[in-house]
Amino acid sequence: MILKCLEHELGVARPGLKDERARAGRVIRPPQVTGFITLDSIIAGNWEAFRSAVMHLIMPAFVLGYFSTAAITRITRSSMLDVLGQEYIEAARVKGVKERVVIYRHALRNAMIPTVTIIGVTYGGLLEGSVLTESIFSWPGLGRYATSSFLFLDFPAVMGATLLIALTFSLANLVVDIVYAFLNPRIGVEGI
Amino acid sequence: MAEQMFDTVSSPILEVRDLFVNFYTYRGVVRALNGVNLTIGRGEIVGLVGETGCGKSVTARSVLRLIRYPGKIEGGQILFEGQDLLALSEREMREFRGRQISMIMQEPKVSLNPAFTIGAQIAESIAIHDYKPLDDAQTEAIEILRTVRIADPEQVAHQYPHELSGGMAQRAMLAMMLAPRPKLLIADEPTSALDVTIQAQILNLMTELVEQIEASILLITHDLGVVAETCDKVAVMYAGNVVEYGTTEEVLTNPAHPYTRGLLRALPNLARQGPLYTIRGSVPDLVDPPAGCRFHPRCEYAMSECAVERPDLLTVKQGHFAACVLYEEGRDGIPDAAHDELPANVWANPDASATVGEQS
Amino acid sequence: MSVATGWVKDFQHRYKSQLESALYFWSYLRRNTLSVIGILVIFVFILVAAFGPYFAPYNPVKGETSDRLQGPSAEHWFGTDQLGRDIFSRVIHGARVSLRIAMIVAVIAGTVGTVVGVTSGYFGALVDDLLMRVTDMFFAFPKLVLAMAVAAALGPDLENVIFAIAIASWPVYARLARGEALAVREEDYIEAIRALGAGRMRILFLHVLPMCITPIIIQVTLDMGFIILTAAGLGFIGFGAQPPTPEWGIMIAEGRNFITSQWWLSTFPGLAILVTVLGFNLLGDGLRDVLDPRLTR
Amino acid sequence: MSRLLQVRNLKKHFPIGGGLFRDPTDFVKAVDGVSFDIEPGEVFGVVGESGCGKTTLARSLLRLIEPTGGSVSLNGDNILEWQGSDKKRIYRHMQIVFQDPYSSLHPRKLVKDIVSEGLVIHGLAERSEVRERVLDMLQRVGLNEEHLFRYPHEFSGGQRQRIALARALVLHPQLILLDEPTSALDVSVQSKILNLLVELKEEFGLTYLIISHDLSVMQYVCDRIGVMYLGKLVEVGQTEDLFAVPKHPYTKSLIDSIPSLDPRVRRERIILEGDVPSPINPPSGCSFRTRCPYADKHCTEVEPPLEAIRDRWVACHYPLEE
Repeated sequence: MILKCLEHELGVARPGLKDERARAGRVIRPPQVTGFITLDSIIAGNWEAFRSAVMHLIMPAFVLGYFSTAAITRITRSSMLDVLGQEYIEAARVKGVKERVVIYRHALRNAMIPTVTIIGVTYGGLLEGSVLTESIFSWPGLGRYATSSFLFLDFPAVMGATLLIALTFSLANLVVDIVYAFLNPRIGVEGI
Repeated sequence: MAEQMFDTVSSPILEVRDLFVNFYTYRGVVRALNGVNLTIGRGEIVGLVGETGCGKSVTARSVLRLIRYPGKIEGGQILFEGQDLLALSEREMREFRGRQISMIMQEPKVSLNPAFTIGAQIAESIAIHDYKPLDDAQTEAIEILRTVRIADPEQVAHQYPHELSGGMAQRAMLAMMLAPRPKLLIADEPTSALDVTIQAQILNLMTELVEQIEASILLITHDLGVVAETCDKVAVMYAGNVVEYGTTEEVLTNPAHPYTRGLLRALPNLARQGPLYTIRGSVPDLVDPPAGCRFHPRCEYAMSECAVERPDLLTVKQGHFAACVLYEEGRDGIPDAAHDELPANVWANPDASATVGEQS
Repeated sequence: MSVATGWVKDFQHRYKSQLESALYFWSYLRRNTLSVIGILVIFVFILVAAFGPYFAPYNPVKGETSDRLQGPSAEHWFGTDQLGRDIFSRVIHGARVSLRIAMIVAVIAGTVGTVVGVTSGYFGALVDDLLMRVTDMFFAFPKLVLAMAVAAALGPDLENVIFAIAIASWPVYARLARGEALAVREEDYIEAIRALGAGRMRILFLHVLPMCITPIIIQVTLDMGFIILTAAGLGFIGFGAQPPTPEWGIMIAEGRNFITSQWWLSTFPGLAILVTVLGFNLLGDGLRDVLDPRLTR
Repeated sequence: MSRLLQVRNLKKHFPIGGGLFRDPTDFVKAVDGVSFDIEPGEVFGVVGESGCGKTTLARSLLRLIEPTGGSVSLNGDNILEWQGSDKKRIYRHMQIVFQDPYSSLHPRKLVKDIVSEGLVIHGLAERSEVRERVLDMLQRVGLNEEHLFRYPHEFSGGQRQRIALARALVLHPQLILLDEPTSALDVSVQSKILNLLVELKEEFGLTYLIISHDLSVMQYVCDRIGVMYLGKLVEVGQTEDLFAVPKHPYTKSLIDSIPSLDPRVRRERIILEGDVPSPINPPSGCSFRTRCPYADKHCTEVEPPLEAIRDRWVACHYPLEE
């Protein structure tokens, strides 16, 4: 969700959206340092602007986050069910390990492996969710920028937005693959 | 009566009395254990043999109280040093698992957690019961790996289960489960997934280590040869009952229950004359098991009364029991015919053993 | 024995065995209350989509301007919109649009994805490399963005939306089917059929493919909700079906401007989406729990 | 004498570490130069531990995986040279029954379809005949009409193995490869299947090649046995002879490790130390030397060839004496 907030801010910082941003800010806008209004307002000590920025972010971010939480919960549930049926979970119980430890240490560590992969895919879900969410909340982000340029058939903008989204998505998947290798000791053998 | 069976061992470490376990599945109630009686003395190695689905593993898991939904222990007692495990709370039971009773499983490679190193898993097993920090346990874990004769313990401790061979993984499993020095080790088909040459190594190692810590073993297997080589006593299971119990020598050379006898005769043997003996019919569906003696539909010696009441374990000889009405007072027991066909007797024939002896 | 009596007997035996497996399946599914609710919801949804329009009280596209923006009442159960159209009738007609989109997309994307995936997984090597790189390219774009791009390029229209969503959805099935095929082709029973001398196409379509269908069906059921959601989303932002089509997404978008005073405009189509998607998700979860052997073990 | 099957120097090396644009870095020599003959009506057994290459050998013989080298001659024809539609002919003459009856039958097919598949593929029967032929074969393996329209999951392990046998036999092959035919079964079921195998052999005049790790089963059913270690045959001989007087130290240790059924005789025996070495980098010279109690310097340098001592073939520099 934090990543997502940054993502919104990134959209805000894109050139060409200045007008919209100006309209959005009724409070005094902090001087632009990073381009992220939340960060800029902290740097400037402008708490009113900070509060306003956060208040505007909180609903869209919540809606988006809620959307992907469902997918992650679901996949974690099914991989947990899968893992809990394995022999090594039985073996841990035989050792006298507490049930809490069995679940959160022995099982979750293994169940996380598929979950991490899904988080990467979910990131794509967040990006596309932003398209809808930003339209609903009139948040001037990349998603809405993409939508409006699609509607007006502004092809350079369409290509730019699509490529940026695809690139971000691919990078997220790369990060996931690296985390995956850390989590799964078998990666060397079964690797891609 | 089964009571007599418990008297044969002076101070048993484990007594299973009249244990009933059901599984509530969509097909109906699977009556998996139908009054199992079993006793294990201190320092004894008891074999529990039977075919797939006869309830060996269910018995083992009941002892550790690891039967979960849809299974349920419906009755009976499991006395460990006189204490009924079934009466304990889950927290009290945990003190017994690992420290008092431990278990190794059939597939060592899937019984070790793939996400942790071998060292960490053994260390955990030590740390739980000795209340030690994990780091101290790590060095101890390496020592324990050395005792199970792993050539390069420092290296193996840092490896993951998938990097080990089946034999090595079973050694690691033994190390992990014997680290807290339990009083009883349950070995559930410990060598079925391994090669014959590795099987011999593991069985030797297991009996040796257990002797050192003066523990007992409940060895679950379907291989009568393994029983003959390692066990002091043997209990034969059929469809949820222990049908025969006695010293290994008695049971294998002089089987009393018709099922045990059939099983032994069905083994391929050296004599190689004509077709093998087969037990007619097949294993019953435990959703709807036969009434009375569960073996009676397949039994050569079945009588009308066999279909009525489940026979108790009756004394065949001092220390040898069979759950068969043939051994009620006033009856002669199983006819002695076909006794010579038993492979144990074939194997023991002087010519065969002579050649083997000479070679070694 | 003559062949004819043989066939009669065969029929009885066959019937018995298949009835048993159907009953087994149902007895498992029935225990899961939520999936039964899912089935009921979907059943009602399909009934409404199929027959609803014949019973809808008003014309969904033409309204009486005198009746505009009326709250729910006995005449207009769900109220009327800014053009005086009956929302209840529009929601009913919208079900037909949604069902059509969901069905066609599921069939196209499911078939294309399965065939590509199974072929890729079974043949492996170069075929696999080639097909999977193509799939990966589609995967690099989030589904909705890709669907938007396709819809934008083709022009907003219901047919194009269906096509766009199908293009965005098939890679998931391709990857799923490939994974299954990779596992299935190593199975002994496939080896056994090769040992009978069967050709590759025979093995692929008669033996490998049927084994890959189950997870695809589960995934399609789970995705049905998502497809309806995507279609509504596209309609909402203006890429999908065009007004005055009674499409749920468009209805929400149109009602958006009145949300603070005339809540019923957006709420009822929104509820329709919620209930339908939930129904498909519940059934999908239930099916997975029953059919996925990893979970029933 | 007419040989049914003549295998010469058969090799299967699996490349590892290779990719689309990379050459393989190494090879797993799963089968590395195996030669043997099988005569019509014979039961030939191949024993060895897991990973010794016996399963790869079976699959290479049937070209389910293509061998890297060598020749397999069936009735004098090298079947490795058969291409295209000829290749299909292999399977009319040679059939295989797999180890695990739980995984070797297609779970979604009816028994009727499983058994008739071969007839349909080879076009051996008219449509109207198929049912009859399938039923006939099912009856010969001990099943009946009501089993025709059942799914594999409705059967026990023994019955499934019967179905697998029917599937192979319906083509009337000359040679049947049995890959661990009873190791997934219980003792009481095993005896029934072994008896059935013997009966069917008589009835159809079959020849068997049995692959197994279970020595007691092998000595019961086989006429001749070959012992495999790390992709090579190390000893071949008549069953009784081989069991009475093993000449290769590996054969001896295998026989020693069968647990004796007589609890009164707990023998002293050679227990092999260590695991089977990796077939990627097998030991130099004799591949068994790392676990052999009699190995010396000569064994590390020179690989012993499989040589005949009367009717026994042994690959050892120092074969055991009687």
